[in-house]
Amino acid sequence: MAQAVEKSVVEREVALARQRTTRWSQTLGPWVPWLLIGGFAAWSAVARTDQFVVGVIVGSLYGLAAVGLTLIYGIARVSHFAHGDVMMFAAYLAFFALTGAVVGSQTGDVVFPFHLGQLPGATEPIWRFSFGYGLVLAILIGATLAVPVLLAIDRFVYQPLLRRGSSTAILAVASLGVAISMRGVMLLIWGPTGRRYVGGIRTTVDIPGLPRIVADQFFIMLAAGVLATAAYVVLYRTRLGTAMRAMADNADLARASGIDIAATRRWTWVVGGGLTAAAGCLLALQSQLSPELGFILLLPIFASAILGGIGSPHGAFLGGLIVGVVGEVAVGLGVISPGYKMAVIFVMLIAVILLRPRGLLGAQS
Amino acid sequence: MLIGQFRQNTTATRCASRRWGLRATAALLLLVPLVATYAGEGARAQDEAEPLRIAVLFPFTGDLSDFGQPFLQAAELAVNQINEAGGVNGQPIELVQGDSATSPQQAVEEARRLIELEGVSAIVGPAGSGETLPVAESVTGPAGVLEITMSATSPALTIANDNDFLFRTVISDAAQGVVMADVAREQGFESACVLYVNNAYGQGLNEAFADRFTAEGGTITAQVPHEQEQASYASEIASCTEGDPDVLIAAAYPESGRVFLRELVESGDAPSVIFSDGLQSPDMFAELGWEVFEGSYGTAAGAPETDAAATFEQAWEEAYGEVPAVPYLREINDAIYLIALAAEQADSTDSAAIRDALREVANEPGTAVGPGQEGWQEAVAAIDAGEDVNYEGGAGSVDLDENGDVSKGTIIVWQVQGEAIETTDSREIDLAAEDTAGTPVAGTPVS
Amino acid sequence: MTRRGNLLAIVIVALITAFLVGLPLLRTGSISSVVSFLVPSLATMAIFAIVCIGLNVQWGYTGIFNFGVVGFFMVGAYTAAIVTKSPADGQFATYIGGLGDALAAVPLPGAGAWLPFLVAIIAAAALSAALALPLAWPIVRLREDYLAIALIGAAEVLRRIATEERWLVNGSRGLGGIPRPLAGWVNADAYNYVFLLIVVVLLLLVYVLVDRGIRSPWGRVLRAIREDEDATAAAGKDVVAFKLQGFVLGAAIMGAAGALFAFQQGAVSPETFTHFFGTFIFWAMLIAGGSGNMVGTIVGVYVIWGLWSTTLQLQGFDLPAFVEGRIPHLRDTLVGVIIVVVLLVNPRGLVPERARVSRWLDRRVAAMRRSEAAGD
Amino acid sequence: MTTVAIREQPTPTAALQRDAILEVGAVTKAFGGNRAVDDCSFAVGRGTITGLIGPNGAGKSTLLNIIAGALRPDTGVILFDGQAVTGLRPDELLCRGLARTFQIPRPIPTMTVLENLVLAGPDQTGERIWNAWCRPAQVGRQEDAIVDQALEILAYVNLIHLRDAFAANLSGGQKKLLEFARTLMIRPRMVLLDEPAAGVNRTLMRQLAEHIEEQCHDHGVTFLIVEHDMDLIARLCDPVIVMSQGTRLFEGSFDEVRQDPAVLEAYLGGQVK
Repeated sequence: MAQAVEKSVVEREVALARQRTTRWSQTLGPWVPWLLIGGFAAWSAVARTDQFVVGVIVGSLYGLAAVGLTLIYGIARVSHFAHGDVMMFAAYLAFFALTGAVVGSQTGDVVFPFHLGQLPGATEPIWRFSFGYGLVLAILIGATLAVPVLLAIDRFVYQPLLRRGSSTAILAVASLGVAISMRGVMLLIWGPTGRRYVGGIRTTVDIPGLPRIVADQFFIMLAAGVLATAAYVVLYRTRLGTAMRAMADNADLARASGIDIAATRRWTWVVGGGLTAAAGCLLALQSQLSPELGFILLLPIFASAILGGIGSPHGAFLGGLIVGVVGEVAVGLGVISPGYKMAVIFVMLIAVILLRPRGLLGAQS
Repeated sequence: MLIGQFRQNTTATRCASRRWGLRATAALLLLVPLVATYAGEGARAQDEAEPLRIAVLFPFTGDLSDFGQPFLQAAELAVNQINEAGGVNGQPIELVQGDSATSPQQAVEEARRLIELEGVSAIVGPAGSGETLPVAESVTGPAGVLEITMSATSPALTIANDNDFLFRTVISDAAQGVVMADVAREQGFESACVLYVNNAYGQGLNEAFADRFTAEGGTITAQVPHEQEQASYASEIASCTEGDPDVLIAAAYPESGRVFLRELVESGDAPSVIFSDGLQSPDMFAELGWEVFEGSYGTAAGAPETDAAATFEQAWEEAYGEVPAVPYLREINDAIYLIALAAEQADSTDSAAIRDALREVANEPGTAVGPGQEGWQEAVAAIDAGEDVNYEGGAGSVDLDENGDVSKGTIIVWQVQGEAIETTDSREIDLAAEDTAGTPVAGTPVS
Repeated sequence: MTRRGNLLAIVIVALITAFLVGLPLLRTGSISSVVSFLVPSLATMAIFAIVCIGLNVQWGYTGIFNFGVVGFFMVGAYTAAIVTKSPADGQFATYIGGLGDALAAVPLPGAGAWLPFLVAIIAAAALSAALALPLAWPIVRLREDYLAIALIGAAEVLRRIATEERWLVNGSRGLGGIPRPLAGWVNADAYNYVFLLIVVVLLLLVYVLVDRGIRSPWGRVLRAIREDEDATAAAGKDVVAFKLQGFVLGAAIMGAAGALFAFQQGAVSPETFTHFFGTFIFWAMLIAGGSGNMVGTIVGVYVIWGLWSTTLQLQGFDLPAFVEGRIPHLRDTLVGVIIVVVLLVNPRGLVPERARVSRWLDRRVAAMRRSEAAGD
Repeated sequence: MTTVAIREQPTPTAALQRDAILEVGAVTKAFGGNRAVDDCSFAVGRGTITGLIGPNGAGKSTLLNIIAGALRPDTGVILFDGQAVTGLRPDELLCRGLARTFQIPRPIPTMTVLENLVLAGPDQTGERIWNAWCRPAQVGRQEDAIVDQALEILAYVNLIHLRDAFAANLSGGQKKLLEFARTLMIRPRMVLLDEPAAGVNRTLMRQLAEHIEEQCHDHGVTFLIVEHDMDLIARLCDPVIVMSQGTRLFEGSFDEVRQDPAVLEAYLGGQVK
């Protein structure tokens, strides 16, 4: 008798299982987050234009850095807790390239004799930007100099640990050590005081119907857009990108199909690190250079990468935009204190981790 | 424990004995300091012939590191003047440096080092209320060492658990907030918003300003705290200016001021700004562009128009050139003089004795004496003659009440004029007499 | 291997001791001032050792990746403050709690000197644990790096709350005037020694409790989870429940340490509890000393904090201006470098973990070995 | 009730007729778009040694992981001894007497062989920390009993000489044996073995096979064995279930399996592919 009852349980389950494929929630379900996000974006773009614009600018930089993070995580297998400090470090390298300044004493900078600021017309503002071509060069140099530093760190810290079969956690602790050291080096060389590339009030541009936008912010958005597109092209339109994605999917399989693992890993650091470094320089242009900022950036960047889905570059960029906009708009509403901006981002992070751990665009694992 | 011992002795005897040897060595090494205590001699001698040692605990690194060097110059100025004029109890003062690193934890460790290892009788500093409070409560108070802070303005220090060893030569934030409100009303501003740094300093200013401003009939549209390290302050500014206030009160430090003032101006329809003393930074204005804030007002704890203030300024100019627009230099100078005078009066370098004499030399009655070499010589002569002295310092009359606070002080009003910060007004405030608080006393513009 | 490791540990400990004692001795020439300088330092070390034991339970034994130590440490400190203080008078301070007077009035012998503090430490541990449980509940089964970033975020939010919420803990002004345990019973000169004694007794208590826990079947499951969660589950253990227990116990220990820290400092404010001071330092101590080993943890605290203290000593000497103005930065850099170097060179730390820990099993195995040896 | 889109499928009723200890009903599990297990149903008779074979990628290991509670099925139901156990955690299944081994053996590497077994002891009082603090004597007594049991099992599987060796230092076959021994610690009613013969030398394998038979015949333990080694299957298993492309293809004795054209096709097809 009991046997019969149990049998009917099985059969009901079987029937239900076969029915379930046609439930509406399965067809509509995936669209719900997108509807929510799109609705929020549209609403905030109209009702909270100021905060929306700032959110997009800051968010695009979070996004760039998150693309770097997600590549480094997916391919180089490092949970990179030094990411924010790498951003700031690159920004300081660009600062050094531009002004040649390092702190010599407590009272003033020692200025390195050769720097880009000396080039003729390098600091003459272009268009309505506050900076000249010197800064653009400096950012390129800063990003270029940061990459070998990252490669060295990978070569001498992360790779030996990976070879030893260390866990994710050990690598994360190591990257924390790297972060602390980098922060210390920045403090040693440039001191704790905040710096900026160019002083003064920046020119704004008035576009009817939009809030006043600082001309520099156009540059930041443009540069972020160009870099994100370039990253997309590299990842999806080149052999290198194919190799990188293959390695992110399955390193063993990639090795078996003849991909040069070591070279791909190096290129990952070049591409991911370069994006991160550029994001750092642009962020410093938007606000300021400060050694302390690095650690503060960590939460929004990780939130962006996780929101977009770890391993998904375009997801990470989108995640950055969402984190930036939501953070700014939420505190701009005046309901909660601006001090809770990080709390808003934290709540988003937790919500994503719990409700959709693979992120918006991440592959299901 | 017994089980572990048992196992090791029985199972791996050879190995265990070696390990025990190592452990014994480790234990011995750890015992060294303890054993040494009993072998060592007694307490540090508080010899009368010892020179007076004063420590400065300033932020040479960390968030407020910009201030460290000028602060040290102010302290050195006073020490040099006193030493050239004969020193304290016939001995030159020794100045010891400590770095608070703008961190409460390090300030505590440093204070302990200065007291126990450097054997100082008094500490001047640290700069922030967040550091001063733990230092007073856990180090100087229990150890019975005099601590005078020149810049910790939080009202909470008044009731600190300090065994009456904590004093300050600076007036509480309340005074500046009151003057800021007065200035705002005098300029005809009806409504104001406050953008303040979220620490004891900003909070105190915000409260004092808001109370006074509303009492005088103004409207507060928003009170927005901000954090020091932020990529952007757009949302803070937006929340602050949402109610279209006539004036924005900026109570902050240059670190964040640089960023949010720029964003404020760039946002377009910015209201007028009144700055707190933390933003009295020529560097910051130079970077933002002087012309942007031309004519804007600010306040700061400042020098009264007294001989003492003039003496300080003159001495500074002789020693280092122009007096920088850095706050609290006079307060540091006064703190050193007070300690020296009290030590002279007590004829001792013992901290408690100095503390006991401190109010005698700072408050009325007594012959008024001031800073500077001559001032010191007069004071020493008066003390030797058995007279009471009353120190009148560069920052004010520095009368210490029963809590170790000064209630009378001078707040200056400054204005951005051309490429400089000019003092336009100076007002004396007596917080003890509430009804007279903020009455302009010296209403005539200086400079 | 172990012998060499032990030797290295002893040499480093000896070096640190030499610096800790030698530098001040060189400076003052007076042993008694050196001692009175070192006694509070030792108390600080003991407090940090308690925190690190908590972190060791989480990371060293359970493998939970807590980058938010400062959150629990801070919650403990603030809890202790609002339990032991008198009620807020609203003049300069607003906060909830303020049970000190009520507890002191309890009719027990000398209640004022010890009862509020005992209650405070228990409350600090309990609140810290109570916060850890709902926080860890959803995320403890996640990937470890998600957990780490989530805990960084949580600690940041707790710091923000402490800064923003004035009704709760007086906001950014912090809380001063925290009373000290047994302060009424001894005179001020001897107090530092008494406090050291209190802290060391608590350290021993925590040590014994955790040691007993870890050397029991409970600890065996935790270590198994650290090595391989799936295999532990296949051995019939509820992995999530054990991880939660490890995490919550660790958080409670950190909270208790926070309470002691509040008593020692006498004042707490949000600016004390930075990520650097409140989290990274403890990680450096744990990694340097050897995670998964209680003695190693304490050695790590001694070495790193000794180094920290020593760098401060250097300021008493004449150094080039460039170096002098950068000592704290040099020290911060050193902390980071130590973490990396230890992980690379000797990932097990100065005092490596002991292979087997169960005390009952140890005894049985020893007995069997003995009988085997006798049989041969 | 309207039934929608029921595909043609061999009904599981035939299998369910017998006295089954484990029933798998319409289990589906997809990774991304790839259905590793696709509407699979079968039953394992009580007291049998059932083989589960199939070409690579047939979903055998995934199914085993689902049964053992390591993975949660997308749809479907699993009954153990007549009770639904779908989605239960491995430790909850262990309580009910369902143990498993791993394809690549996973003893705790930093623990000794003995410790690995003692760890698996069920219902340990000392696993509650307050007992460890407050009732050490009771914990100690129980620990002694568990150690005795572990020693007994070690002797039984001939690993006693490796009692104090670290699990990390064992050979692959010894690790498999250790895992098998671990399942015995809970006195299981059913054991899932994931490729017990892979990488194991002949001697050890023979030994293992003997143990399996002995446990089955003398103690009534049911075994479900995923295996590629046909010798072992031939020797031990009856019946044998063949899986292909995520679902049950065939069930019968080993001889029947060997002669079934569909099975041959699946294997050859799998190999060609």
